[in-house]
Amino acid sequence: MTTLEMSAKPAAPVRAPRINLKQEGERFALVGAWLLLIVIFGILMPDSFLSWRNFSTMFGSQAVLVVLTLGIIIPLTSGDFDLSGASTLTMSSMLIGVLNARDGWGLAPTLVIALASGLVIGAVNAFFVLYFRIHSLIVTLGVGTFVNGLILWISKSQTISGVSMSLVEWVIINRLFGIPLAFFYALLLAAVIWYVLEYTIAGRRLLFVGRGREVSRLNGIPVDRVRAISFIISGVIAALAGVFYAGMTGSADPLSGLNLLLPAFAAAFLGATTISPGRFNAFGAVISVYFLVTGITGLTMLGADAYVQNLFYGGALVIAVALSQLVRNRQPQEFS
Amino acid sequence: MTTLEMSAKPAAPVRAPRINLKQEGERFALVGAWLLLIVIFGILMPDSFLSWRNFSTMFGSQAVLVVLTLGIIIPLTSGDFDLSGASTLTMSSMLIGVLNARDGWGLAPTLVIALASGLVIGAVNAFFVLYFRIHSLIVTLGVGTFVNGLILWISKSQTISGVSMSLVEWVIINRLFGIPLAFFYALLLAAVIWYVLEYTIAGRRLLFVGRGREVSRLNGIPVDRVRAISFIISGVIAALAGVFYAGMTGSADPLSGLNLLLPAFAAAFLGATTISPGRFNAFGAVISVYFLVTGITGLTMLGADAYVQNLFYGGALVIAVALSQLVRNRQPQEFS
Amino acid sequence: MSDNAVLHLNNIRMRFGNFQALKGVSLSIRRGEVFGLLGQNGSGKSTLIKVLAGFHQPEEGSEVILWGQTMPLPLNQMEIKKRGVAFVHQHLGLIASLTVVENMRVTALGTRTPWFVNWRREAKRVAEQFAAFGLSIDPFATIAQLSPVERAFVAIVRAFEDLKASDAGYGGEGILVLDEPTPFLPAEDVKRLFGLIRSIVASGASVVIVTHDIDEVREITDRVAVLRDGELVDILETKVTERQAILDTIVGSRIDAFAKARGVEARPPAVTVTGIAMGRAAPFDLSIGEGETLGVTGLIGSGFASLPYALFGAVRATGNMVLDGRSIDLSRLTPAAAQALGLALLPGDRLGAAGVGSLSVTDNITLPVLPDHRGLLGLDRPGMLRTAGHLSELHDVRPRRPELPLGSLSGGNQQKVLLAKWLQTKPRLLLLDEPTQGVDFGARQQIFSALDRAARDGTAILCASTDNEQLEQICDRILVFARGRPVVELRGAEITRKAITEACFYSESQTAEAAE
Amino acid sequence: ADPMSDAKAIVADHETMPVFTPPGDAFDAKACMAGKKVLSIPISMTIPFNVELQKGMAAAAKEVGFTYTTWDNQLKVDQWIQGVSQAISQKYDALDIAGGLNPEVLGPQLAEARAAGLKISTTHLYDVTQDQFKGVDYSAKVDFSGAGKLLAAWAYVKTGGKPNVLIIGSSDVLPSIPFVKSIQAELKALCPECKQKHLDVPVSEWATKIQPGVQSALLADPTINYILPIYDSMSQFVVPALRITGSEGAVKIASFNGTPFVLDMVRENHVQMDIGESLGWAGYAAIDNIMRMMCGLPSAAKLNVPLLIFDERNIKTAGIPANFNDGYGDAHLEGFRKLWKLK
Ligand SMILES: Nc1ncnc2c1ncn2[C@@H]1O[C@H](COP(=O)(O)OP(=O)(O)OP(=O)(O)O)[C@@H](O)[C@H]1O
Ligand SMILES: Nc1ncnc2c1ncn2[C@@H]1O[C@H](COP(=O)(O)OP(=O)(O)OP(=O)(O)O)[C@@H](O)[C@H]1O
Ligand SMILES: [Mg+2]
Ligand SMILES: [Mg+2]
Repeated sequence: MTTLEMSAKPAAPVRAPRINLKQEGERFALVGAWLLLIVIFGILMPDSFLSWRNFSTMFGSQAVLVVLTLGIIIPLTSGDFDLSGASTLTMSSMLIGVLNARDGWGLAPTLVIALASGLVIGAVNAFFVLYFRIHSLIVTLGVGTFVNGLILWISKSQTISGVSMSLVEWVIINRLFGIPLAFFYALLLAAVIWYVLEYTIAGRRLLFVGRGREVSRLNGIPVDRVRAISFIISGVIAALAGVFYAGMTGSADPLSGLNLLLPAFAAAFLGATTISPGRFNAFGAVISVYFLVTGITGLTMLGADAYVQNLFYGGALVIAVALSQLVRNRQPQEFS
Repeated sequence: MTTLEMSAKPAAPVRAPRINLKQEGERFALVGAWLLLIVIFGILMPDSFLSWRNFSTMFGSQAVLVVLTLGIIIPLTSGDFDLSGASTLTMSSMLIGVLNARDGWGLAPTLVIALASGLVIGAVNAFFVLYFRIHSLIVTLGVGTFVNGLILWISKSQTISGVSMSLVEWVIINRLFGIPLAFFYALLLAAVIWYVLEYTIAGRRLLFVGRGREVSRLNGIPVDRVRAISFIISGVIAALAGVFYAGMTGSADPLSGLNLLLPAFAAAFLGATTISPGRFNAFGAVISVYFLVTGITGLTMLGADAYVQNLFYGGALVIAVALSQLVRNRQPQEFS
Repeated sequence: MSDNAVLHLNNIRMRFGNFQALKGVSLSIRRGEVFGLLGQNGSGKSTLIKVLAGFHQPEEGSEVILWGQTMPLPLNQMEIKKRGVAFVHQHLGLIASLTVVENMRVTALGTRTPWFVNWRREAKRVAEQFAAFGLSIDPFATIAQLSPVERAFVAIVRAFEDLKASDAGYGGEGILVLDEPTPFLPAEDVKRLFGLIRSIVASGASVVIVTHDIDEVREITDRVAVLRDGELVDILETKVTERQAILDTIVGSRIDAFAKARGVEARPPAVTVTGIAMGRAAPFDLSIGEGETLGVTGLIGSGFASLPYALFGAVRATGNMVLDGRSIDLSRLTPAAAQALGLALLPGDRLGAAGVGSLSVTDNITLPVLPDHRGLLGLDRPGMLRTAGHLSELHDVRPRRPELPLGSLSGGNQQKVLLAKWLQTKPRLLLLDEPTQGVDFGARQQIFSALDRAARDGTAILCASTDNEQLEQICDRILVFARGRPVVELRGAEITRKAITEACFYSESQTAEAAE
Repeated sequence: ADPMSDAKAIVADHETMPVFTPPGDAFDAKACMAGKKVLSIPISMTIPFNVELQKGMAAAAKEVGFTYTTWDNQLKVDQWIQGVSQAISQKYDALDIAGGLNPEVLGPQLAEARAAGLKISTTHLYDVTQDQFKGVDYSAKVDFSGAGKLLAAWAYVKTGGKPNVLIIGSSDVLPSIPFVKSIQAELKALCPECKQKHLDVPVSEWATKIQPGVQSALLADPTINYILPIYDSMSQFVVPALRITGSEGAVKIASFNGTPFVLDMVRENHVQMDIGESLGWAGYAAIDNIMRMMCGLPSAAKLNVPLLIFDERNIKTAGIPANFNDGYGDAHLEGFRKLWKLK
């Protein structure tokens, strides 16, 4: 045995304490960017932009998008895409239009049917994804398109107005601190989802399934059941977003809701860079929606052209994520 | 001393890959479904549907979608999403509208600029995805939205007509066997992509990068470069699709091209269930596009209501994939 | 069947598609014994365990009797867990991107309030549990941040906790099932693990352990069952059975261990590395002769494991390497450049870093030699298939169907494919990281002789491993690392399993003293 | 003159039940259309407006007795192209581009159709002040600028001569530029010092941009007292903006199209006024112009359909729930039949 020269290096120090500034910076970077936007627009338009009415309007009017985003982050967490969310939303609001406004059903049975439609769509998605083992992207794209067809059919392509005023009141007219109730429903839902994902075993199982299907199965997690439930919950929440949509517009039309799909995905992914970076999370999604809408609102108030909104939206999305990546030293994001 | 007596059974000869019926069935199921559709509509409308003109129009008018789909399967193969494809297409066709039709540039420099726009958009996508290590979904969604803003800006939201007739001629007026040339360009591109993916080293590398980033890196494949190139090629091909779009419509409008995004993804994923099941592949994409459009065209000719088209599109997508999964015993699909 | 059996497995049959993985295996586990499960790769050990875990559903007629009660088919995973059977699966069953406490708690039994989890308190409890085993692992670290040993411990501690939380656990009983827990562990930790196993067996519980290491088997088990091709071949009392007899039973016929003809003559250096430094350790020099096989080893964390990656440009390192008279700056080296220079790296993580499971054997095996398969019309696909077929034959890859996806081969066969991939390039320097981890005895000997052939053709080999038996069998020279640099060199006749083990501990304690 | 009485005169012109004024000389439609085939490609059959317009056109064609086909589609360029191809291969005599579809996007295809001997018309696309695309033979233009004037006058009257108007336009829709311009010009003429604002939202972004845009405008300028979304389908996004900013009641809405759901909103008092055009009537007028093209008669100056104001006064006549055709009377049926010498 030949002993080579020995080195004398002290042992590596124990791991540093956990709460570090950088990590906190990463978590709250987007919140900071949001505040910055508010300050800038506030300086430019101290009267109109900084009014409580402006904020209450912003908060209230984006509740639908927030709810839809909250819906899709659930399958995203368990590793599936739900591209049918916007179609479910539109279906649910159209059912309210058809049953309540056109055919004169009472509000309660109408809402039950509307939410049930979300459950059914979620179940159909789950069936095709899980029984046939098809990629969720293609199933939900197909099912979404099919549902769009159903919507056109039941609505005869018409916009239907005259949704029960009591729904409208409970969504957008009645207020707390001047903010329409819809905002608080969305916030409540975000809190519930946050709690479930963070503080219950069920929520963490969702995350486990999303990060490793085989490993989860090996550990006794009923993976298929978890994925099916997450599709169904996503469907029901999207249908709930549809209820709020009908309540907000007081009407239902067969197409406009579909435009919320990409904004919802954008908010979900942007939200995953904040609060709990690297995980789809409820309050991250909420903040992303309001960050983006604050920019758009400010620009509109300044009288910017429509295209500027697109420039801001696309630019802000990419830049915000890029900055948050800089903060975390450009480690690759792993969501699923 | 080297004593190694294996209990080995006598070495079996290398078995030639068995051509088995089931596998071939899996490969050509979608082609069969397509033929079936043609037969059904042919029986229902022997004169109008089975006319050569109908087919030539179908082949010609879908060339744009085929080219766009071929563009996005390249980053899909290397494991990235490119949601900015439809925006690139629209940008390229709008540049042709603005430069050639409105400002009177010659065709050649216009085309160079149009294709260059695709290259630039692809490069921007690649930069944000690779330098900042952001998920491709969010980058391409953001960049796509930004490009949409640019399109509205340079076009002032207007449709611009009067694109050079020589472009129009070379795309849609001149014909071979009665089919507009655009179809043959698309076919040629599909053949090139098929060849590159199957028979070149570059194509193999793309596939390896998509299936295992770390494996590729350790096998000496410059992963980042491969991904960057695949974004750029995707951008250029999408821009080429835009050139065909401008040639086909003789005009450019700021919005309609954007509707091609979801159909292109649907075709890419459906195409991955046929010809080379389990891999995004060029001819699979071509067949998917024509399978879906044959159904839509037949229904339109039958005078079916608009919503029936959605029902068919969504239903066919899911059912076709589900059947192909049944053929392969419902093994999970792994694309990336 | 013995009277005090806690678990009977009767006529277990399991099929995957048209492949019969288990062909009617029957065995029983007694109270308070350590039961070994042996067999070649792919003989069905993990499958049997996964059937017991309820992960795979066995065919009709199979019977699982736990504490005298027949478990209804399909088996319910949670039910089995609750009744006191806890598992450490072969690949540990941990999610790398999640934290230790999440991995410990989410799938564990006995989380008292599933509707409210206080993660801080759970982390404290987890830390206490680790402390009871003398471990200090940060509960909030992600699994990916841990070393392989620490990961193994997380999985093992989790299984212990499951056992304690189960119904049977309250009575101090239960069955702990360990599927190859030791390849990750250095000798010292294997000892600790065995100490642990003995202590729980003493409390009345039973342990089932799968391993390929015959010495471990002889040290810890009371009885062993040997599987071959999905059938139970024999059940042996360890105490009264010879080492060679066990080996022969496993393989089904006699296989002699590969023995290297060690040359002692000085060889011209193929590679000379000067001033290499990885991480914060001080730089050192190193050279490997032509046709020489150099082993690098040490305790886990001593820094030897990243050496192959550093020389290949796959991890950050500084220093200089001279190869064929050319000088290469390691800080600028990339894997692509390294490959062009005639280096080859076979990473330890088979399907995560070495090959792609969803692509065919042909695709994987021809990746580094694609330029040779270029024909006039692009890649010669039939030619590639032929090449893959020949290589499969040469390296005895089974089944010999190169069009199958790599992932559907057994671990040993995957390893043969991946080794064949690099050997065909006739590399100047072949870098190996645990080349036979989890590979059965017979396949190992085949891999060793393939390596030896390459060495005799002039390839220099660097093999990083903690498997002392393997090092003894193939190395001409061994460097033992401590604190990031080599501290002991063994050569020629000095190389024995015992000497390597001693060197590892000796060097570690010496460097620790020197540091004080 | 006094702007208020000017404005009131404009409004009054459109408050009476419409009467039929012939757009040109009478002709024997049955004779000249015998055996003729017309294919109409609407922009999209998912838009109710187009569905109803096509119904009207089909009814008129049936009365005259020639083949009339609607090419059902969903706003897809390739479907439009298929439609043109179908018209050529099935030997149609005329091709109609209907309901807002811009023929420029079909330039090459229309040229081919023309070469194959088809006549080409557009229906309900251009404003009367706009020139048609050179690839088109006849166009049934719509009096959007008249509607614009009317909207401006209405807002002026209803705000007691002090309008502060938010106009919502959509520059990517071809006629909306003259439409918006005429509103702006009329407002300027009536009240040169009054404020006005134009919010321009592309069609594909109506659902996501109108509501926030209106909210921002209202918050930035709380003195806005009238909103003129130029197309009905915009109003469903304006109403929630008013609700959420608490401006409902204080800020009124008037729009154009006579779409049933907006008429319902007029009845329920969410929208103050809607300018309607009977789509049954418009269908007959469109067929009239197509037949003029086929029979070699000069084109009508504009789509011969009157604009009618629906407000609380007459909204009940539009039906409960409202539809596209009630409330306008049926003077057109008699009128067109006579014009076409059907009786
Ligand atoms: N996932 C799978 N899909 C399809 N076939 C498989 C799969 N896994 C294994 N097989 C097949 O099962 C058969 C048995 O292979 P097995 O792994 O048992 O080989 P082996 O003789 O045990 O090799 P070794 O001893 O080297 O581990 C082979 O034909 C193999 O291809
Ligand atoms: N999910 C599966 N699908 C198909 N075949 C499988 C599957 N899992 C295992 N097999 C096959 O079953 C056989 C037994 O595998 P198993 O994992 O039980 O072997 P093992 O004895 O644990 O081997 P090792 O020592 O390598 O861990 C192998 O041929 C393997 O390829
Ligand atoms: Mg095996
Ligand atoms: Mg095993």
